[in-house]
Amino acid sequence: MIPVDDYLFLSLALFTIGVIGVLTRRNVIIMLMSIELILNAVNINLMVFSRMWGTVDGQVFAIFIITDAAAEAAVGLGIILAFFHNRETVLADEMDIMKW
Amino acid sequence: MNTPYFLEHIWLIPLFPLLTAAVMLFYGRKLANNIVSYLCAGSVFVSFIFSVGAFFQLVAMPQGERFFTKVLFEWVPAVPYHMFDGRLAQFVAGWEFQIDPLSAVMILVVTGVGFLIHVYSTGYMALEGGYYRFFGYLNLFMFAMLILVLANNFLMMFVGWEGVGTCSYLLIGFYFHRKSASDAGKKAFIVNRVGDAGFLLGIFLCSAVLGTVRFSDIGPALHAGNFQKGDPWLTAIALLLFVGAAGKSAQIPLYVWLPDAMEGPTPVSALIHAATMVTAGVYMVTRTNAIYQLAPKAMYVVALVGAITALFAATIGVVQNDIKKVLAYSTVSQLGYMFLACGVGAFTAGIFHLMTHAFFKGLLFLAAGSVIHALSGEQDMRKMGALSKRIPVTYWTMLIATLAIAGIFPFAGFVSKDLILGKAYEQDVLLWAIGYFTAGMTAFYMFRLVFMTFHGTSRVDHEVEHHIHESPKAMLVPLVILAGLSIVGGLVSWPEILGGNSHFVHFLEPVVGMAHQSRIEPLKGPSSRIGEINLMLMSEGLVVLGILFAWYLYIKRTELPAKIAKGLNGFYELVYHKYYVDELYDALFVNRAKDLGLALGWFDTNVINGVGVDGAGWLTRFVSRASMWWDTWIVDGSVKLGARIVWVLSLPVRLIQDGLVQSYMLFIVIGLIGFLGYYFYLAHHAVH
Amino acid sequence: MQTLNQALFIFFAVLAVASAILMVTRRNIVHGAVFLITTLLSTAGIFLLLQAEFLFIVQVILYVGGIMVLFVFVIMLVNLDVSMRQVQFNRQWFVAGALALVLAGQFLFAIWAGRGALRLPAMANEISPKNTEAVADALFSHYMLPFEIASILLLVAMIGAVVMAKRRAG
Amino acid sequence: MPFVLPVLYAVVIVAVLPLLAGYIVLMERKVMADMQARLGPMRVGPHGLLQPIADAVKLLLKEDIIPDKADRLMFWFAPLVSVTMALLAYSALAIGPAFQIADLNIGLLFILAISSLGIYGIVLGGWASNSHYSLLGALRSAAQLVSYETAAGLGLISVLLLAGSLSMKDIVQAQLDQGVWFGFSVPFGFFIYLVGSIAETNRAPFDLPEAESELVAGYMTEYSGFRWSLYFLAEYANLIIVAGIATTLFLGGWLRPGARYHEHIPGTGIEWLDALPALLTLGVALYSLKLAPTQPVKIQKIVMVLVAVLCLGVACVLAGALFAPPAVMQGIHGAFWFMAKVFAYIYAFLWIRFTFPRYRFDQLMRLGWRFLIPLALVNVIGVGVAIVLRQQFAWGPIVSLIPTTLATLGVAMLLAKDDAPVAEAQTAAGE
Repeated sequence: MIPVDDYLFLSLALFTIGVIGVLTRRNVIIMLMSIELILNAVNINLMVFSRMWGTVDGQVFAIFIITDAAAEAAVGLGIILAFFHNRETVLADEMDIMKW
Repeated sequence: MNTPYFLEHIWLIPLFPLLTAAVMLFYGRKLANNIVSYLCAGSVFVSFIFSVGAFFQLVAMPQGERFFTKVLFEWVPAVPYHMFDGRLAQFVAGWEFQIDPLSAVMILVVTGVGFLIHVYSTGYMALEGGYYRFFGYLNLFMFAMLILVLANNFLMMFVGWEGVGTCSYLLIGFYFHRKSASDAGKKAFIVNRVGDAGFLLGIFLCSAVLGTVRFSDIGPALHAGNFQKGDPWLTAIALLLFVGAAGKSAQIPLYVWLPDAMEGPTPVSALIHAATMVTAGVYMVTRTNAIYQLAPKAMYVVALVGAITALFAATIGVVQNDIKKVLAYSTVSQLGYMFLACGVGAFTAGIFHLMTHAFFKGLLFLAAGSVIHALSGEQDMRKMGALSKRIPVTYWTMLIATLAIAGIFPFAGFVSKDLILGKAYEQDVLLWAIGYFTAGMTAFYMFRLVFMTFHGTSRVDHEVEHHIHESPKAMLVPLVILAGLSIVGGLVSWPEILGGNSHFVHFLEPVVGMAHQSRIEPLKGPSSRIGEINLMLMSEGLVVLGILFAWYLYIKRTELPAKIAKGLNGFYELVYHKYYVDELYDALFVNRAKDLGLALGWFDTNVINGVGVDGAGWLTRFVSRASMWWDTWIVDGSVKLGARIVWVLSLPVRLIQDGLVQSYMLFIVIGLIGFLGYYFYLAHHAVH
Repeated sequence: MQTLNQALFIFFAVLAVASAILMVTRRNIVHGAVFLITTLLSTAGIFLLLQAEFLFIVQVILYVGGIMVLFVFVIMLVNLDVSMRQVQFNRQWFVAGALALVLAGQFLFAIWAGRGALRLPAMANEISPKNTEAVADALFSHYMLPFEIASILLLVAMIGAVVMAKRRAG
Repeated sequence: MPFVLPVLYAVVIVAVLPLLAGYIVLMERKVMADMQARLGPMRVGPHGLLQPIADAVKLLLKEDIIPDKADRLMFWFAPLVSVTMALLAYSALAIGPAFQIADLNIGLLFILAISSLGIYGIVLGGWASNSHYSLLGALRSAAQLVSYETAAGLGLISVLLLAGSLSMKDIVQAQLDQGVWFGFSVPFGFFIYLVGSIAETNRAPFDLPEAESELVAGYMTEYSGFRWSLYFLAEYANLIIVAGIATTLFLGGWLRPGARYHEHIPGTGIEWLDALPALLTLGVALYSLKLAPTQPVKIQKIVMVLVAVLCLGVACVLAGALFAPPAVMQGIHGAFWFMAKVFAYIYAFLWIRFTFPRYRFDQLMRLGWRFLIPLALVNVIGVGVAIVLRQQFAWGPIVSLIPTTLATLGVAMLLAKDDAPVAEAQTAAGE
């Protein structure tokens, strides 16, 4: 019988890796992928808790999260493509037109 | 009891033409000509069938209550108001169809003659542009006219009244690209407005005095309000209504539009400006005879106007050279006859003459149209002559019609006209004399027309000469039918004296019979049979004299007319120019109206535009300049000041904000760590 | 059975974490994508262990079969060789890593503090056949409104993506 | 040991599948030859019966080239992905009431998910070989798969609504209970899935990823020898998979036409259709016996006789099954019917392939997005309505679906009509 903690540790590991990826990698695509990673960590938590309480609510939320991930991927990648068409780069620290 | 089908569905009669009219005016452009003609003529024929059915079912009813109304829906709901005498009344106007002998006769005439003229038009208009448009208008007219004669109250009648006016306007101006035509249309329309104004006032006064606009309530209302004979209110109503009638039926002084109306296509002249619409006035007067019979003065005015119009128009007709103009003036004069009849209280005679007149005058116009058709558009009688051999059918039918209108025994015109003259003689010898003389002139100028057109030597232009041709069957058949009617039309009311029993008059009695209930003595027959016979013989004699005179002038000694014209030059000029009435009206009204328009225009440009609009514009510009200054220096200034301040204060923040997503995320993480740490701190303390 | 589950969990967990690390560290984005796929698949396996078959399928179809395909697409559309030769980590990488680890430590502390408190109920031997229906019921009865909103979100995202990906004329 | 049987099936499938694929290739070549009035392979074995084996040997002996600039890891990895996913999908396929590795309660979704993973094999392979043809082919095929999965999935949903279950077994059972194959009650679902599946397996007329004339062999350009044969195997495995799905969902799975398995007592009440399989195989056996002497070479004669013996054996099994207990009988016959339907479906594929010209890529996309998907949506809605009708008014399973079918037909015509001018315009614009 597996205690919940193992799952939590797993998701924590994935979450941390995702955070590091988002914060440190220059490549925007990899940043996005790391975000997916984070979302997955969240999903694991939802799964395990819904299993713990014996209800499916967690799974429903997971579905919503996946939906959101899909939307985010579509829009984000669209932005990346457009940006790449204009600026010939996918590096995050060259996208600095967000200031003032 | 189950009401007879045709009476129950009386409202269908106007509906058929309306439908086809709608189809024509909306989709007609796409339809082929023959389809158009079948649709339109067909619809009129159907309503003719319905009319016949209704007529017979009405006759089937017992003599006394030959009356039927059908309310389609309540149009103007009951509105209470005070009449002049203070009584409270309801103003109700339903969309209500009524049929009684009078309406029955009218719808028969309208649909019957209308149908014939439709058929005729299919031939006559075959080569004209706007075929569908023409028939659309024509059917619209049929609809309006039927509404007019089937209405059971003034309002609904007024709808029809205006409808026919509009259609006549549209049809007179059918060749709108010709200025004269469109002008004629406008003239007709405007002159009619004058009459309609009187008519409207009459309606208002009627509802104010009698408290009703329903025809079938007028009689009882007169009872209830026991009005004395010659009551001034009633006289006023009658006169106002007569103004309307005069406008519609081209009586002095509002007759001027009818001659010009001849600009329209000939079938139109036949249908609208001879057979049906122009007689609407007569119909209306007859319809409201109950009022008239209580207003002898008004009656006398009607009679006088009618008589004078008759004579006046006849004199003009004598000298006209345009074949349609002659017919037009003769129409005016015949209408004068009818009003004369109404004026002397012989309403039935008036209606009877209306019917016969519809036959032969319609026929005359159609025949004239056929002649014009044959001469490819020529209307001037001086360019005609000796056509009797070339277009025999037209000739014979036209001759019959002429005999009828001249009142030769035993044609339709004879009966009706002598009926009128007989009644006139009883009332007032003077009126009779005028009518009598007019009859002679009528005979004269009508035969002048026939002779100039068909006899003598041909004065036709050469290029026209060699393609004179008899008109197509579609045009000839109606001619023949109408000719037949013009012959036997009189028989329906053959005077007793000649061994007949005037059915028609008796049939109409109940309508004017309201006179019986109201307190004036019924019309008594001619004083003595001898008198009547004498009158007939006298008129016949005069008529024959007129014909002979015409023959003498225009066949025997053709140079004479010019001589005579030269002989009494001034007078001839006067008559030839229609007594300069048009010029007089121009001087009196038209130009004054134009002046008024110019004055108003000047006022508009100089006062309204100059002072009002431009002034306002200048003011606005000035104000806006001021506010602009305020904007730039005060409003913007303050905003800029604020911006500057913020810019200064935000220096340190801008150093952190480097626009890199990841550094922002870094700050998020820092915040997260902070929160978590604070949370743990709290938790820690919660434990202890 | 028990041990089997244990083994499976460990297998999936290790696979997930390992490939996640590789994903973040790889220089070649395509490899990164592949490793992420591996992570997602093993996560799906863990869902299966947690008796969420439907979510397992959703994870595989949507995430692996849909979203990641998109990623691979874009990766192939953008030019790789350049970005492969550039520096992979940005200037703040050290600070960021440190802070991330601090955050992880805080969470770790939290979980460690409450370890053993929560346990899963005994696992049924065969997967319950009702999972899909249960999810559907919850989704379409109790979570109807959020569901609709999510669908609208997807619609908006789709339109946005189309608009952005569309080639500007001229 | 509950999972002995599944493991056995798995082994059988893995062992038999390559052979099957080879023989489908043979079938393909034969059918093509037939349609082109040729004989097709005749040399290797009688009527080329041994051709597949020869091909396999050739492929295995070929040199295995890895391009210089290729990404070795991915290049090695991609084909494995393809073939693995293709084989994995079989674990949920129910070949008969008995022959199934695992009766998942989400069987259909499982198959879809797994086969949708096959795309990675193609994309990665195309990318890894670092060649423009390959990359373009890969992207095309990926786009194509993504687009047509949607349509095909929607086509399947109509059936799921009717069956009310995702498990292959239950779906077949539902068809048995409702007494009609869903292919007949929702023809449009079937049609949509047919087109969708052709596109998903990258077969003509949708074989753009490997359109020889445009990009040599698409994502497989740089592959050769064993890896290439893996792709090949994966492709044909997928072919069988989609055929299996279609058979299960639309053609009644292992049910024999007009099946009434409820009241079957062994040895009695055998309807002649039950006897049909045995008779067929017997006929084949006799025919091949008759052909045997006419073969030119001795070895061919021998092989022909072997074939005859094989068929005879199968015939005996099928006949014997009639007298076995129902379970066994249904198992064996079910397998027979299932395979028969699968091959019929594949035959339809081949037929279409040799009949239709190849689509242009934009036409392909338009067909997918502007025609199939709207149609599929309408169809799904219609099926929902039909189900309501069935529940509310107790209409029959066929009758309730007739209005749906008609409505969908109307919509199809509408779409086709208003799509035509657009197609013209875009073709004119060369878009």
